[in-house]
Amino acid sequence: MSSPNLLYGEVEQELRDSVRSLLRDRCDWTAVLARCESEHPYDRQLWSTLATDLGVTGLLVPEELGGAGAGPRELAVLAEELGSSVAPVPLLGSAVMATSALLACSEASVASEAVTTLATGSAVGTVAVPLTTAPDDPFPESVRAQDATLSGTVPTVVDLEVADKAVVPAIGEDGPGLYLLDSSAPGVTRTPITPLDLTRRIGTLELDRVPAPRVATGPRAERALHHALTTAAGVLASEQVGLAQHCLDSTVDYVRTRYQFGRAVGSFQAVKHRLADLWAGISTARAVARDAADALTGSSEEAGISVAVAQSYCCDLVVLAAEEHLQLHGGIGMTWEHPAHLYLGRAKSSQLTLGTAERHRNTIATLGALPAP
Amino acid sequence: MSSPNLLYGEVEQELRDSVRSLLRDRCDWTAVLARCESEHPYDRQLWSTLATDLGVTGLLVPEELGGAGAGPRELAVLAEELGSSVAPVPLLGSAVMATSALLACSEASVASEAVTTLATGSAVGTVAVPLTTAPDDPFPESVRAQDATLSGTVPTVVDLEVADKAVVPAIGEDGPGLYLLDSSAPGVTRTPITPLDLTRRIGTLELDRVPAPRVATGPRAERALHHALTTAAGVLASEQVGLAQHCLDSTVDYVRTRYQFGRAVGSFQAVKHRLADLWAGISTARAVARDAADALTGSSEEAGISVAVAQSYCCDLVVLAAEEHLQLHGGIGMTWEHPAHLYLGRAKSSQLTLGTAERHRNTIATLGALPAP
Amino acid sequence: MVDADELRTRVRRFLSEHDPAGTDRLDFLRARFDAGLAWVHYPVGLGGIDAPRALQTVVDEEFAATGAPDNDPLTNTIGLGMAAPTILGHGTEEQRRRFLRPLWTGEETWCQLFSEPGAGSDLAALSTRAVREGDEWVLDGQKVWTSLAHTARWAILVARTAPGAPKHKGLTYFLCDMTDPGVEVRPLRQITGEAEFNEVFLSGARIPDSQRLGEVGQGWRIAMDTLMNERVAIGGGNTAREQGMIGIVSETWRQRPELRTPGLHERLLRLWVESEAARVTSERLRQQLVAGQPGPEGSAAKLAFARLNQLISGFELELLSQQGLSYDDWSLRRPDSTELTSRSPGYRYLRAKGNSIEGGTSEILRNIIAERVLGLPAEPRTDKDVPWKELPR
Amino acid sequence: MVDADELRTRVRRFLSEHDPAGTDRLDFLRARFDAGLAWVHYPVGLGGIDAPRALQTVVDEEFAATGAPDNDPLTNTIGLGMAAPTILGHGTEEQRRRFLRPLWTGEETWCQLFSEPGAGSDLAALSTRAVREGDEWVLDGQKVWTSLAHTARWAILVARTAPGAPKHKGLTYFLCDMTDPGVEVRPLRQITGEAEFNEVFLSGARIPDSQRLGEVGQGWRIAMDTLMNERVAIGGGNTAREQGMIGIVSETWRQRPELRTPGLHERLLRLWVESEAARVTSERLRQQLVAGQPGPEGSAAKLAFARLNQLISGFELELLSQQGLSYDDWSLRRPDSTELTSRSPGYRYLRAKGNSIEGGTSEILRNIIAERVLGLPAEPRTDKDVPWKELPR
Repeated sequence: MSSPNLLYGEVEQELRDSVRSLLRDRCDWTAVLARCESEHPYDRQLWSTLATDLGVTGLLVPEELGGAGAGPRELAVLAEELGSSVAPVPLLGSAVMATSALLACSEASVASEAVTTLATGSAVGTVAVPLTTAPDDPFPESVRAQDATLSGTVPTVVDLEVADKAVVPAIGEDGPGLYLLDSSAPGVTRTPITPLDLTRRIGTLELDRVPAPRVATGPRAERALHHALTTAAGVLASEQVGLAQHCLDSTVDYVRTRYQFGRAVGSFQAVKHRLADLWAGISTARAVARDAADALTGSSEEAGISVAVAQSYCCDLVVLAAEEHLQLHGGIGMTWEHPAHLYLGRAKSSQLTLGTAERHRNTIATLGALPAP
Repeated sequence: MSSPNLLYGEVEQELRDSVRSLLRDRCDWTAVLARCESEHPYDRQLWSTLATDLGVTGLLVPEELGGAGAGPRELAVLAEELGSSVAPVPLLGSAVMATSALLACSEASVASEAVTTLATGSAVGTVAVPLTTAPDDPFPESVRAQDATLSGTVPTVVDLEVADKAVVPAIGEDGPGLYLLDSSAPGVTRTPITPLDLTRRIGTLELDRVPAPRVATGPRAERALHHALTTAAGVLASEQVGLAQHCLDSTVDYVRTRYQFGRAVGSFQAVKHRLADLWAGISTARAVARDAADALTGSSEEAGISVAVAQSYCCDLVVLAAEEHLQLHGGIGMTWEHPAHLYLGRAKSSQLTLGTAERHRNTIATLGALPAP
Repeated sequence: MVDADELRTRVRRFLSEHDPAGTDRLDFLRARFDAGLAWVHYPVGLGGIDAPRALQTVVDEEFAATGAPDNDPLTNTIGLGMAAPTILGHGTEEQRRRFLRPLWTGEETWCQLFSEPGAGSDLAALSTRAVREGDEWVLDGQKVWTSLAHTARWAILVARTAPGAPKHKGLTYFLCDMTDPGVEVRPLRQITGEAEFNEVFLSGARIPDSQRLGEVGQGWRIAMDTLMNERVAIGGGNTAREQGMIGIVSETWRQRPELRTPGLHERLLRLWVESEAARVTSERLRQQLVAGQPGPEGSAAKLAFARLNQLISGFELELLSQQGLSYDDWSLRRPDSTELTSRSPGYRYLRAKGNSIEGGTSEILRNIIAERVLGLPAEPRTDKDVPWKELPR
Repeated sequence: MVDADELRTRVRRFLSEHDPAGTDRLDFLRARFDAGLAWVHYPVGLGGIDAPRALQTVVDEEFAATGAPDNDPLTNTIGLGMAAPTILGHGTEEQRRRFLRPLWTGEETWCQLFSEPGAGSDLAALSTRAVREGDEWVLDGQKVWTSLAHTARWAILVARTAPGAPKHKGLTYFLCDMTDPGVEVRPLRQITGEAEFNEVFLSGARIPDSQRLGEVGQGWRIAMDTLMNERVAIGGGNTAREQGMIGIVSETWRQRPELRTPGLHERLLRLWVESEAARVTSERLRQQLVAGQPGPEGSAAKLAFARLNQLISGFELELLSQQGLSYDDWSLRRPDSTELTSRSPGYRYLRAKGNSIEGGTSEILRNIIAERVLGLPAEPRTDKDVPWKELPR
């Protein structure tokens, strides 16, 4: 086994710089906060710019399908930056989950056509599973496929309210299948759920005899879904690293300039030690997130354990970072007019997203031969 | 349910004062350290003085049987003080475990006679179970009783090398029974185990057809053993409180007088906050240990949950206290010629003694109706 | 000294003379105050009879048993817990007579104008100015995190009267009329979406010198007394097992077996043990107070409360899984009181974050324990003897 | 600049001229040194050829592959890791030529006389005195926690030469002959029972001025360079999964199913993830160093190493239950090296406690991260400009 590449390459640094520069102009936190109580909680225009000007909504997608022909490593860098700004865009549902799932079904021409629309930003996608689904969970059974139509209900589907397409796992007469749903079709009901995370929305998808083409079936459908969820869990780790790093940086800035008792708060040793520990945690999170992103470029066996390590580490670390961010800002962090709560909502929700730490540790128990009693 | 009395009464304070004064004279740490590598690791003379001058080796024993006619609350205060000095005396085996077990069998005259010898300090006792046995563990089956003799092996029996008597749980033809062993009888082999805790010794007891009278049988034997182990686990919590308090006090003294960077180490905020947290933990430990001691004066149902809460809290807290004691003493604490390692050895071993925290939490799951998945 | 039996007798005599059902609520409360049965440890004539403080529960229980109206203490927690003892301790005889009776009966409620955007943990750094003009003081500045400011009739307030003096020595304590036109109250929206607290802007607000509490320049010492009373009020409480957050998640655990996993079980039991241990610790503190051995465990109790509330509410979201991704209502509104059980788990999670900040941050409480309980040396201070106006901010 | 291929060629040429099997061990090592293939990043003539440091592994692997004798680096870690770079950086040409060659070949091993009973984290407070007498310095004082002192031929040593100067400015750095009659080495028994370290008593020990390293009064700056090299030496390492403590307990878990409980399983997996994460973090650090982007993660790696070793060794005793109550051997002896796997779990538990103290306490490491990495302000210092002899101790 050769060593994974845990650093950022030059192309990745350039990608980071251009995304960061765009977000600085278009996605400062006052804009994010104002948007989250508006009628349009997602910033569709920002997503379009990311697609057309930077070409980063299709990083996973080969060039011949209209994408950037990059891969999970580059997608992870994008996720870091979007996480750092809690950008209200459908990264997870569209550019990660739906794109991965459809790419794994690309023998079906309808699937590869759909991938192109997602890659170019002309459509937004998602995968119709509860957002808490872990990669190793059994294939979902809440939607039934019969007579080429889908019926059933799926709660907490990510990015649902802006999704034009949804990849729907369903059980047909001949077993598991993935179907490509057009969300404007008759029989589709999408009901938003008031979210804890104001910058990433969820909703309940109800399907009543909705026609939808099948894009994969049997073991291939199971593999495609597993692949999409593993990729998403791995990329989410990088999003969490970006968010945690933002929380640390913002806290360090604050405690250097906030004075109490005639001293900068950041000169108090207990504060310093907490931030030093947090910094060490984020350094570690960055290493395992890079490892997961790198492993996703390889075989699924290698990716399994790396993603499980990264998620089980990062999903708790990001909550610690957001909680320290809040606490060390004191009263000001507890106000609505400070962005700390946006970061906390994203961090805490992301802890439950795509499998809790315990769920990922169970994967490790299996893959690492450390059986439960 | 009336409120438990969580304070120390006047009699308890007087008991504490007289024990503390004796230990100051007779059991300073240099003496304990010197003894622990000698041929006589237990201080039998100190135990005799505790018996004859202070009359505290039989606190649980009624006056008519030669004891002090006190109870678990007073015994817990004694345990705090002996724990505070890591005194090398057979408190746990003799004054707690063997005494409780024999008192619960006092219908048998041989049992009540034995209790008197333990109460007056003329003999030392123990209970022949592995020291890690939890109160709710099944009745031990490693010793068989046949034809009025005992055969079998019991590892990690506490205070074994100084025990004149041992209460032995054994399985006879008619089920569980408790037997009163004379450790000088032929067929008895006692092999010391090199202990992590240099101030509380353990050994392996081997029995080869040793005659021993039965003092309880069937459910009565099971109840007596359960009672002895529950009492011991509850009293151990107070010993842990005494030890933890010593560790805190000694650390506070040290950091007030140790200067680095031109300041007392105890003026550094990270050190202060750790000690503040430890102090809060010990305050809590003291409250639950008092609650357990008080509950042991009542019904066994009440005692069950209080003892489980006390042990599951105190057995981890005492390790934290001993570890902080070591770490905050810096290099000096890492040397043999400093008592920190005696406290650490006792603390860590006591964490495994009479059931780990997880074992006691399982008891709470049962009694508190919080079932496992 | 009065004992419990005598107190019971007095209450019964009072009740025989004032039928709780037949007397106007306010008349009943005023009469109870005048009979010295309001707060029995207060002096005669000010609502008490100089009885031991521990006997208050005897009186309260007697009145409660007859269904007598109470003074609705939850609507005036700051008045009863903080303003009253401070006025008693530092007020003039006129101030005590003017303020304590309507305060106790609930006719006049109170809030506290201490914290400022630039003075949180370091209260002595506050910068609201009070300038003397004749018989009045004119106030300018901003206060923050003021609960009940939008309903309170009066406020206890600390302001800077001598900016050239060292920070702790230039402060003065006032009783501020919240209906003064120079006082503006604005809701302060929190991370939960609601506005439980307020910002209070003082723009030329006027306070007569007769409403100054204590001497000019003594504000810091008096404010410390006020806050000490806050800590006493927070501690204590003889509660049953599984109250509060731990009760909520224990019930969820029992009722929803499908949510259970081994890891969550382990964590639930740890939290249950810690909650139970915290409860027993508070009970021990209560017994110490009753026995006249006040211990310093009150600060530890608040530390544990904050820590456990945060851990358990975070655990609850993980336990609930999908449901933990949602929230009930983000809209800006005024909560009636902090009703943890009626709101969603997400609300509990966010609201608990404030527990380690409000009423003394966990960091400050640890400093207090380290210095006052353990006797560890204070850190080097550079801000104590310098004129306030020259301090870095 | 030399590249890897050229280095390989050089090694092969050297090997063709010096048959590892047919040459005396010491002659072989001296020749390797003289060929500049000892530490390739050192200057020509001092064991190197000014090559990039990262290429050292290429050379070491080439030599190892042929079974050539090495310089037994574990017996001289302080010499190789700390004394050598300091002598190279601050020594005179004579000192470099005198000391580096026998140091590298292992003919002369080294120890470090820095720490004192009164100067641990605060090394600059040390009080060992060095007084000049003609061409010599006379030393009196006590050093502690000295590993290898009982086998070392030389020591790097810092002593106070100007007690009237501020603490950091009155120190001078020396190379001390351990065979001097004024140097006494006593074993220092640790909490494990063994004596891995020593106390060193200096009673009129004499050091010629030619063995002073750097200028008088420059000792602090040079000592900092030495310790920086220690930190670099601690980081790095491209290790496999489940090395060290986590490998030991994972194997126990696999082989002894009767010990398993749900709570222990949860903890084992958490520790496994943290250990694996720490391993990947060290690997990332290594890649950064190789790529010439040295990161500050080294301090974090040591913090994590100490924390995990302590947690896992404590966990091991709980996992083992009864066996965790026992110890292997308390007798006072000199360990060959720190052989964690050959000793009992109790030994591992006690030995790991030192990990957060030796080589920089975890508290000091957190200060370093906070100030040097995060740029947080230093705490107020009162000891920097005061004459050392007037400081409280």
